Amino acid sequence: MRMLGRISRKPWMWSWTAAFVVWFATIMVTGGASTFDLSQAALTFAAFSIIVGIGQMFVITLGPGNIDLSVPSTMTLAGTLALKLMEVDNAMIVPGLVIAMITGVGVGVVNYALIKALRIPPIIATLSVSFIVQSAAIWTNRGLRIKPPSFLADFTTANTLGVPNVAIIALVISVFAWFLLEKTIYGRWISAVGQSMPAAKMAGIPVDGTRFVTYIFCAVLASLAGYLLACFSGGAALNMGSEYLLMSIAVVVLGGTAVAGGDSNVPGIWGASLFMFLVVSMLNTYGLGAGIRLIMTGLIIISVIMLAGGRAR
Amino acid sequence: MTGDTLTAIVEVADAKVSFGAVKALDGVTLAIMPGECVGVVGHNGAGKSTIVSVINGGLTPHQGNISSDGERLARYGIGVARARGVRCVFQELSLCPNLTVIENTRILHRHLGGFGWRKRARKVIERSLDLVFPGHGIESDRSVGELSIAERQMVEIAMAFSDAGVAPRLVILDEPTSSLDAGLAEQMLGYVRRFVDAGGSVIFISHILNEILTTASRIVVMKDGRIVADRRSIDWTEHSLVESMGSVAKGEANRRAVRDLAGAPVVVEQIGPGLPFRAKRGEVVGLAGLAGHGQTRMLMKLHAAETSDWLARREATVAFVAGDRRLNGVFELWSILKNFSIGSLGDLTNRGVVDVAAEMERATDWKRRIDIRTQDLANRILSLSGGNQQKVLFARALSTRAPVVLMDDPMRGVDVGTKQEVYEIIRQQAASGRTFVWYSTEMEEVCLCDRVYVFRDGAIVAELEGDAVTEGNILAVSFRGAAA
Amino acid sequence: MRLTYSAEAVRLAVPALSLTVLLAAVFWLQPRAMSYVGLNLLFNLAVPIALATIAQMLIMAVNDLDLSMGTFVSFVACVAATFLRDTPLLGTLILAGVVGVYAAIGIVIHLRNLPSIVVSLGMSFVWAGLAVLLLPAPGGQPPDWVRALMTAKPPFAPMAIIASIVIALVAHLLVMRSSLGVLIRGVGGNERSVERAGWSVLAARAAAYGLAGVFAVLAGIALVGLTTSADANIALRYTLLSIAGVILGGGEFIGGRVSPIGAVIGALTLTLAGSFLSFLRISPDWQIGAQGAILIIVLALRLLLARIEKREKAR
Amino acid sequence: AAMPVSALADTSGKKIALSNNYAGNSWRQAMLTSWEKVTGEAVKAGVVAAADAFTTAENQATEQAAQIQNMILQGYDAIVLNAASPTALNGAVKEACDAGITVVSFDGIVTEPCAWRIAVDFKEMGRSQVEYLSKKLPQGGNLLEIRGLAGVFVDDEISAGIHEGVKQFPQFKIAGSVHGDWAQDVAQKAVAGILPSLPEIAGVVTQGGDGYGAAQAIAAAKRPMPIIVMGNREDELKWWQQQKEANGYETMSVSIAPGVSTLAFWVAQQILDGKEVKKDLVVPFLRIDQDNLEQNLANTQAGGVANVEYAQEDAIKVIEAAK
Ligand SMILES: Nc1ncnc2c1ncn2[C@@H]1O[C@H](COP(=O)(O)OP(=O)(O)OP(=O)(O)O)[C@@H](O)[C@H]1O
Ligand SMILES: Nc1ncnc2c1ncn2[C@@H]1O[C@H](COP(=O)(O)OP(=O)(O)OP(=O)(O)O)[C@@H](O)[C@H]1O
Ligand SMILES: [Mg+2]
Ligand SMILES: [Mg+2]
Repeated sequence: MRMLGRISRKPWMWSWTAAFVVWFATIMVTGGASTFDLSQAALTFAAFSIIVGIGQMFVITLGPGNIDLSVPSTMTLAGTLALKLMEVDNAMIVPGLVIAMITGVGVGVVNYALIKALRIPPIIATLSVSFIVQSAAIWTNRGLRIKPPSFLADFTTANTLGVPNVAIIALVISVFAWFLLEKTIYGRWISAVGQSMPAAKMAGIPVDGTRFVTYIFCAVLASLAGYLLACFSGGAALNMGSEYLLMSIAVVVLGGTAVAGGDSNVPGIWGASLFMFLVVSMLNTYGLGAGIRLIMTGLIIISVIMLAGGRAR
Repeated sequence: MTGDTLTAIVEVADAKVSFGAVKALDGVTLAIMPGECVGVVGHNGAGKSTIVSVINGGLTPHQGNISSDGERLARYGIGVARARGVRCVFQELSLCPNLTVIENTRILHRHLGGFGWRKRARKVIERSLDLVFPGHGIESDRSVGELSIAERQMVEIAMAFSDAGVAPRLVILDEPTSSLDAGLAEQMLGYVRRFVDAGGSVIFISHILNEILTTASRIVVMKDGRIVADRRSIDWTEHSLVESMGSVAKGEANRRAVRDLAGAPVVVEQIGPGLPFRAKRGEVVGLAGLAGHGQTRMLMKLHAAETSDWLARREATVAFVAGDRRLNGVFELWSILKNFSIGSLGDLTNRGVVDVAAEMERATDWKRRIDIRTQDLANRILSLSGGNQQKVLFARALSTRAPVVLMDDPMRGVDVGTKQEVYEIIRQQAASGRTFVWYSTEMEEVCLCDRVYVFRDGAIVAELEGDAVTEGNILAVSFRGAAA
Repeated sequence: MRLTYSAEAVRLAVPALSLTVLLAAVFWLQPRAMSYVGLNLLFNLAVPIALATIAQMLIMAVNDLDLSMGTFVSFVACVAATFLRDTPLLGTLILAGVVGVYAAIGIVIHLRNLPSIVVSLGMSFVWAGLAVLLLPAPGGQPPDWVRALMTAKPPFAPMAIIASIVIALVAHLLVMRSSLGVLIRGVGGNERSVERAGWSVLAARAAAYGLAGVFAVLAGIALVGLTTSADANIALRYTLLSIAGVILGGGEFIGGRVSPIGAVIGALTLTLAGSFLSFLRISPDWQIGAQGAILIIVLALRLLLARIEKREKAR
Repeated sequence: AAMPVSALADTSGKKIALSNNYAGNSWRQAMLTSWEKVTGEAVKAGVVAAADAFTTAENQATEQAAQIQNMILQGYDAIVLNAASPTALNGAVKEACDAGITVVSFDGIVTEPCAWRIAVDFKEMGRSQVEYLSKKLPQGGNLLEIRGLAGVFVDDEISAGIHEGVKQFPQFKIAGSVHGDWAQDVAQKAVAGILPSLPEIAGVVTQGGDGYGAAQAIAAAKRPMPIIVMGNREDELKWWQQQKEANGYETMSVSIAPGVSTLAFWVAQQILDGKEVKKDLVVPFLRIDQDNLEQNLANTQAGGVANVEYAQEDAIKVIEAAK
């Protein structure tokens, strides 16, 4: 019982509970027959939100006002450039990955340069950058969908022991992120910067270095997600990241990370990402129209945050 | 009530307040009569700020009752207290920095509204500022954020004494002079005396015992959530106060031993307007002068020169102890442990991974060394009283291996006993070669330094050394400007 | 009133200057814009944006952020193009009701101490859903009086300019001069001190949200007045535009530092920036990117001017 | 006599602008490319003085309205318009007409009476899909409907057509409906989410740009492949061709050709030339069937959309046909 009490105080508990409830409600429609397929689909698609969500979480942890709105266009540009470079050639997989990563680093550097040198608030700076990056994506291949190399296409859509490969990648990244946050000095630094920049500075923390690395980390994860998504869905599309703008923010906050910064939560992102996928599936399954579906999604998000994030004053 | 006995403005009977396991108030009974100034002293965490919150209506005691003007009030709250003329200056500054002084006045006085309130509010606050701090020079349409910390404190004090319809009858001052220099503090104390003579009441909390002794008509000593002594102030001496608070007075033992540092190498240097700043190895250098004349800026410069915002130094060369701990001291979400260790993580990590055992060991050691009052280092930092939080910040800086420690008026709100312990640690560490640069608004601390730079208008105007470091000399230079 | 060299004045000088520079550039590129009709064409779509920006500013004044502004304005536009025209009474009731909902959101956020970003993110789905239910396909028509108001041709200055000035003045009086405005900004600056002075922070926050709701409703109505019909996605970009407008106008995300006149100027600047770009005739590939670049340039200008300002002050 | 020579003389000083509200998918990119190609030649040949393309940063009616207002200020003689909303731009379009500007809308058309409309019968596009399926699957079955972006005119029209078709052929039943936002990855995700709870699916009716995503999701779920109506994207056609070769898979593909922007350009040019043109013109949608698949695929750029570009004569033909 006390154990239960302790767990219910964990901020990630709520997103997991919500995901489970929605999952259960969905499989009930087919009397449980769809359990395996649904779970597999959920893991597959949640994986992409998890990868971008973790990057966004690092940025949000940096404190109020820190947010990266360039995530969608970074995904698009990275996917586009990588697929263009690889040209359906299996031998080019690694160079493709490298170019995607370089894209991420580049976007991260520009983002932070604007934030730091021009003192533009992150929300506006990253928005502006996202426009430029989107243009760059249009310019590079004018919206043509190039197919991924066959090995990558197979790999990203396949399962290992019934677990989708992309979910395994997401898991590896999550563990790495968790380790960074909880065990390393870098994790302490981000959390300190997120709680109070002046205090972090006076405690001798390299504030700019920490923020710089974090913005790059976020953009690199977005690039990786873009690379994987482009391979998974059979080609990079100019609008393929657009969904992940609100999604990346939603999974972070639903997952129990403090929007005010300083406190992050990796397991919560999993719960929230699964939830965000499953809730759409559930409402689709129940055959509800787009209007009702949107309203329900909104109300569920609010209910979850009220249960999870609510602290009576 | 009989006609000839005065009734208390506010009377708290047997109040108990606890935060979790901490008993902040453990049965306190206190009555404030019209026309008296009650001084409250006690160690950090004794419950002084808590009793203030109870009287102010901001905190409802879990047990006990409150009466005012002879009436027992079942539903006592901020509104009721204010209507009865209770005003409060809180330990932390509590104005809205984005609003102007006038607008802050509007917020404070709920009944000032209606058409043309700006004019009225301006009159109210300017009159009060002129009364309490004649010659203050604060423009009331500047926003509070632009004022210096001392000016903000002045505004806050003047605000509490201002009269806009409901006259102040009981003004509570919780460490009001912590950011004021001697001159301003004296102005304020003078006004408090006049206010009390005119029939008003004041509760005055301070760690500067001299202020209390000269201003209060009655002094109450608190210890661990209880009142342990309550006497007229003429019956107290500094010595007896300290004794009843539970710490041993050390008196003149405070004076530093004269040391010869002529041969020691210079470890920090900063050249700006006025005299150059230099500090030698093992030296305790004081920054003095009136509050807000560039001392903090000098510390920031020294800090910025020795740290990088982009890359972590392998060996930190400076450590910093913040005075304004809410702003640049504590990390509010963190435990005491993490707040302590953040300064020395470089030593406690192995290839970037934090060694949790070493971290705990070092924290436990320092908890013992400077007596941080908590059962568990995993508790949140905010569960500590103000003074104890300050001790954590001290421990954070002192536990590093940095050869230079910068201190920005670090003893704000630290109790006498703790101060003595910290002084001792500073002395020891200086002897073993660490350099301290110490800005303080308290003369007693400045006099502990080997050498003192006096600031005026953002520049160093004088350097005093050895026996020349006296209150008289410093004041003379601060007020006269360029001398020496 | 004494002119002080206050932070507020500095806050305003910067956006005003960037607007002037941009306007000069537009006139230079396209002299035809320098006329009654030209100015109206340049600025009339800025009117709803200015209203939405004021709404966002009110929310930012209490340290919150509204990510549902765009969908909410879209929803209001849908209501205005349907109910408000067909059954004015019911339409008015609905709009009053949603203003109430806004105030209620403020109350919930305060009572449960919720992050406003998440709640408004959730609400953005709700408003979008309601709008889709109301108008599954674009359509509707604004009430005639709205259309008449938005296309009026007053003497001397075009409607767009007059409306912007009126909005700025009303918002300035409300937010900067009135007691309620002081209280709302006070909550943003230091919630505790407002509470300690005996005010209800809950009421202040509810008022800020309610007022924001009112301005957002006006934005939606003004928008249909200009576009002549509504759809569920019509104003989605207002969320980010309104935030950018507040920032361009010298407002800040936290600390209750806002400037209503600046916010209106910010909204005008953003609208003008779009026109400036189309007059430049950039290659279609880079037109989107140029919008980002111009945002960066205008904000960099802000920094530059603030620097000059600081140097002046230091002297 | 409408000789091209005289047309050349009359419109050589005229400026035409393209107002486009979205550039974020392959269809729109193909549309812009066709525009650039055809109008570029026309400008070089001196048919018109300028033909500039403008795209808004976000797919928003308000932004496009501002764009049109700017075009009025810039003094264009005609505006060719792919509108974000059929009605929300009416205010701006009216202002343009009042300023003496010819407005020709296509694909996303506007209802303002002063503008010309080159429309595709989206309803029929939806209905014909069900009709095709009824021929392939006379016994009927369950359909999965993939819709576009909620709240957008085209989505509503095509979906209405599909539902009309289901009414006409009651052996079909729509077992599930998801929004794929005309994007392969969104469609893939939505289909994967609903699929586990659906019974066996006989056909998938789509709106274009979503067929390949649906095929991927269905293949991943290891379900029997239903007849997926495609939307002329190269990846869809290619997948279809592979399936056709492997197991004789049969379907059809239908969408509006992105090159319709060039038809709109020529119509605008003809109007400027003083031609009498009816306000409502209709272009057929581009349909690909089992037999002409290979041929169409060969003509489609890798990663692009099957396309048809129009010449001045085509426009004249369309105008004549409408009379
Ligand atoms: N909000 C709170 N939550 C938990 N504990 C608290 C809180 N406020 C006060 N305490 C505890 O109550 C006790 C009394 O605190 P209080 O602030 O009244 O001390 P104080 O006498 O004012 O000390 P100082 O001189 O340091 O200001 C302390 O042990 C403190 O840790
Ligand atoms: N204000 C307070 N007063 C007294 N006790 C407190 C207070 N806040 C927390 N505690 C106690 O401290 C313990 C740990 O608190 P909490 O869970 O907030 O810290 P934590 O999560 O371990 O810190 P961190 O996140 O820095 O690791 C709990 O037992 C809690 O009851
Ligand atoms: Mg205290
Ligand atoms: Mg204290």
